[in-house]
Amino acid sequence: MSADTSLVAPGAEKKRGYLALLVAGFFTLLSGMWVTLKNLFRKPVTLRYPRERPELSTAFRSAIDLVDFEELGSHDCVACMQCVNICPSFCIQVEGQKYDGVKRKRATKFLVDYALCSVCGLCIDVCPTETLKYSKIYDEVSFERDAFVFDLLEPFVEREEAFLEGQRIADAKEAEEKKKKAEAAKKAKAAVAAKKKADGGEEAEKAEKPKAEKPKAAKPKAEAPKAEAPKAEAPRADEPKAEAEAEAPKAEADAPKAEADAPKADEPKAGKVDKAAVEAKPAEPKPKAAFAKPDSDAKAASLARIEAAKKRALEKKKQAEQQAEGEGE
Amino acid sequence: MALNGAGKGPELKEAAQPALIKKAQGAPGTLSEREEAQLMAEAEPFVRFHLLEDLLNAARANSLWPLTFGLACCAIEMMAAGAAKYDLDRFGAGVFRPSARQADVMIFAGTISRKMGPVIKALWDQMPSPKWAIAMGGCTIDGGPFKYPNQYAIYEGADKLVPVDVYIPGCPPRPEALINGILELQNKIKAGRRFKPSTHEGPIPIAKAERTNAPTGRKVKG
Amino acid sequence: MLKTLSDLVPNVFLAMLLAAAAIMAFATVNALFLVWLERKVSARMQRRYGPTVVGPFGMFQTLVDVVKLLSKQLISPKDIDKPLYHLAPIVVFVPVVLGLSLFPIDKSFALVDTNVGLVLVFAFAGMGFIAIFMAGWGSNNKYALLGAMRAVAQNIAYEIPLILAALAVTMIARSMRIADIVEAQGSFPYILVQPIGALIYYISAVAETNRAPFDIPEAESELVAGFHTEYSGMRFALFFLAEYTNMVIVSMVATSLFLGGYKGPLLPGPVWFFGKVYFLIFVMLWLRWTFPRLRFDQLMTFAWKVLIPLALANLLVTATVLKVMS
Amino acid sequence: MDAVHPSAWAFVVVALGGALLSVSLRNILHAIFGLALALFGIAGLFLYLGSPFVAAMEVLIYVGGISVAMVFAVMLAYSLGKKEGGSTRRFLAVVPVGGFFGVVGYALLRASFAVTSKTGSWDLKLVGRKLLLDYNVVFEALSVVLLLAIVGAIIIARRDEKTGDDKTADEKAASKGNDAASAEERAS
Repeated sequence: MSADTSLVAPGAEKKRGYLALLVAGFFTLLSGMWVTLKNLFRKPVTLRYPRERPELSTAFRSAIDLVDFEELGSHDCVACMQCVNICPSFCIQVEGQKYDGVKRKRATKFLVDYALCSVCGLCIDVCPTETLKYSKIYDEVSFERDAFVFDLLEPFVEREEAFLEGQRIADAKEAEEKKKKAEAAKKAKAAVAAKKKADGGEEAEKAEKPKAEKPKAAKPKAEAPKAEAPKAEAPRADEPKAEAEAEAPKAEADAPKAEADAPKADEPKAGKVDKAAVEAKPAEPKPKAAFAKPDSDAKAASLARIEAAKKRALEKKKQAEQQAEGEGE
Repeated sequence: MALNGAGKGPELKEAAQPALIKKAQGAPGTLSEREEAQLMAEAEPFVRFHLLEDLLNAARANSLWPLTFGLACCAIEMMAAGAAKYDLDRFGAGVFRPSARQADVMIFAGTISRKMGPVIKALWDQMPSPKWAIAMGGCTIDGGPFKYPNQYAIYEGADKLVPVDVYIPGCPPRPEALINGILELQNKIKAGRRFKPSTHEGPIPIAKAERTNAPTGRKVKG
Repeated sequence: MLKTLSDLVPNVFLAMLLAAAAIMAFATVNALFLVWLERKVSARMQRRYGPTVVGPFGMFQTLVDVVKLLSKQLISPKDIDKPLYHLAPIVVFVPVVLGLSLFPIDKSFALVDTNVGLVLVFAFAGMGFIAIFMAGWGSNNKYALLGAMRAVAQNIAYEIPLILAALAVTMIARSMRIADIVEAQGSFPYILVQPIGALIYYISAVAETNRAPFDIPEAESELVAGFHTEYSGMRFALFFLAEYTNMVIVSMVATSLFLGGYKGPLLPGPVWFFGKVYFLIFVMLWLRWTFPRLRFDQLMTFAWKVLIPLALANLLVTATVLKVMS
Repeated sequence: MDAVHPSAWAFVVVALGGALLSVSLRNILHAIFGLALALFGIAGLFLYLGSPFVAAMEVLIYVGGISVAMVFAVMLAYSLGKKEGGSTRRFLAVVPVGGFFGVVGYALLRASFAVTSKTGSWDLKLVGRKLLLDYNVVFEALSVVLLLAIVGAIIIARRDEKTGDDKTADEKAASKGNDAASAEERAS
């Protein structure tokens, strides 16, 4: 009987006979079985995920995040829009504002839709202030399709005011130093100019005080509707045109559409309230007493904060305009 | 609100916020009214046997057999999740069944092209109920990087085809994310909750704490 | 002397009921255990953990799976051959139940004792193909039909060396009664006398149960799930149950023919018997998680060109030696 | 005559029912499965008559082997699931079937049945001895017939090694004739 050709490589069957082939094949099978038997008694390599967490490589990429710079005490997004422009997935939305007394522009809104993002990293490459980085989110999951729009400014909202304050002072100092240098160069003219500027700086600081009160007044306003309606309802009831669209995009819906949805929305809301309450707690511990709220609904709170910050910003802008007008006169 | 302009035309702004557009149009996902009604009826049965139902739900939750079914790159991560390092089988979800008749959960792992759509729908219809769907990766949530105005090639999200229970973002998500998704689905099943058509209530982030407590931490200084 | 259940229980019908209940219970528990074992063994061989969540070491994982399968929707596809489709999961179970009852698990006990037990086992095993074919044909699915045809072709091919290998043993033992064969293996098991026969038998048995590396009837890369592609829920579970019980049956035959059945020092008979059976099953799992699937032509080549000639030669040599020695 | 045990009647019912199914069903595959059922019932009858070996062989060879082989033959040769049935042909079939039954019935009525099975130990050894000593020639002749059948089947099914096609000798002859005919046509 000739050797079976289909079981072996061509050429091999010419050297060996039928039985020799069989025996050789049998021993190769045994060697294979020896490998699996050895592994049967070795320790598994499994990472028991929910209990053990992976050590992520430094090259690991996930959704982008804002860098927290130590010397600034905050992020350094100047809302230059370069990341928005370069993003191939249209997943970034940024808005910024120029604050009075602060030299650089400042982001007032930074949204990333992680569901659209393909982690290409172009935004990080293009960022002029290097305030973008990859985050280490790796196991985010949701029952809802729209849960992956991250508000990157959220952790910075509380510190925003302090940062602005500091920045204002720093900028003023810088300006002063500049002026001093200018003074040293040109004494006669410099004296007049420095006085003028100093006045201006004082005025700005004076204006700060009444301003600081305003947000506090605004806050209860934001809270009032939230007390009645559960969670996500808050921004909608609050101000339909608000920037809160980031968190609850529904708010932008046309009035009739919102009404049409209302009956449908009723039912599941009841189910979601408890979940929202449960999840809100670990979400973000609030260190600042001024922003600590009786209601621990973090999302609504942050919305209200953004709201308040925006109002403040608006008022400042108006004041700045008025000042400019006054100066112009 | 006269904030500084976004620097882009309105059409790009719209593209940047597809969720907003969808909301504004009140897009009801994918389900026909009949399907919706059927699902609602399933969600609230006429008579309840609580103990039995809890038992069955626990059994179903711990025996989620996925369909061997990969669409694109995310499928590689799905395979990795079943392999030695991550081992989906620990949770009883490692029995990848080749036949839709024997599967419980469909993991959408990859871009859903227009051509694949009918096939997916057929496979989904072949699965015996109760069945669940997991959308894995950005493409299956809402189109991901392939989504742009006037695109013609893909379905913008798995929920255009079937009711999705759990969404896992990422491009692609790590195997841990898939395991987390399976665990969340188990919680959902154990709680006796069925899919209900999206009500556009707004985002409910589940793993927000996870995000802030990521291993390397968020507090990078310098 | 060997006792059967009808000797112990006076009423014949009571004995039948008892036997049926015992076999069903054994088949079910055994399948639950084996599936768990398979998942654990495969996991450890791949250096994973396998099921860990449900019960200690995940032991109740398969129980949970069965409860789930029980509660799943039973789908009857369109244009199926209704009688065949619905009958197949039941018919596949009949030979399994019949076959299980024939083995002496101790020196003094077997459920049923007949002087042609060995032939009966193979006869019942042969009936299993019909059920597989009914399933494949009745499903009105090309993959199911292809899987069924492969299964039947493979089973016919491998039944020949299987029976030839067993025949050599019956020639030595001069009986087809399983208890006699076990008794005839005095101080040493027949695997020492018939090593090649034992090997041929075992390889053919693995092929008979449609398990890897001979699992081409349900090769998922080509045939979806083979003949049970269209079966969901409990019907599918019945096929699964039959497959795992078939593993036990072929292992029981191997134990009785080649490993000395219930014989062994110190420990009681049933312990030795089931110990040997489960060792053989473990080897089957081991094979499955080591070797890749054969191609169909390789499978057929191996049966017709390797196993059958070898088995015939083995039979001839055995007969000659017996004639010379006697 | 002894009283027949109810289990024997059960087997009779199974055998007759299976036979009835196998001749009455339109779907040829159903008919084959009915035949398997009938054979199973006959095996049960053998068991009842005290010959478990023959019963086991009946199941092993006929139920497990022959009926499966028939299924295969049908699948390979028949257009699947085709339902056959011309009413005129069925009436034509009455003639040979009636003739066959007549002959068999006549033989049955004429034969005298002596109960031999219950006397001795009709077990495996006896069967073997009878087959290989008393009826040796018949046994071997049957084997030769089967061998011839197998060889014939192989010849019919074999590919032509030179041309590699599946044509049998007859078909080849036919095609040769066609070729010749076409050659003639071309010539003219």
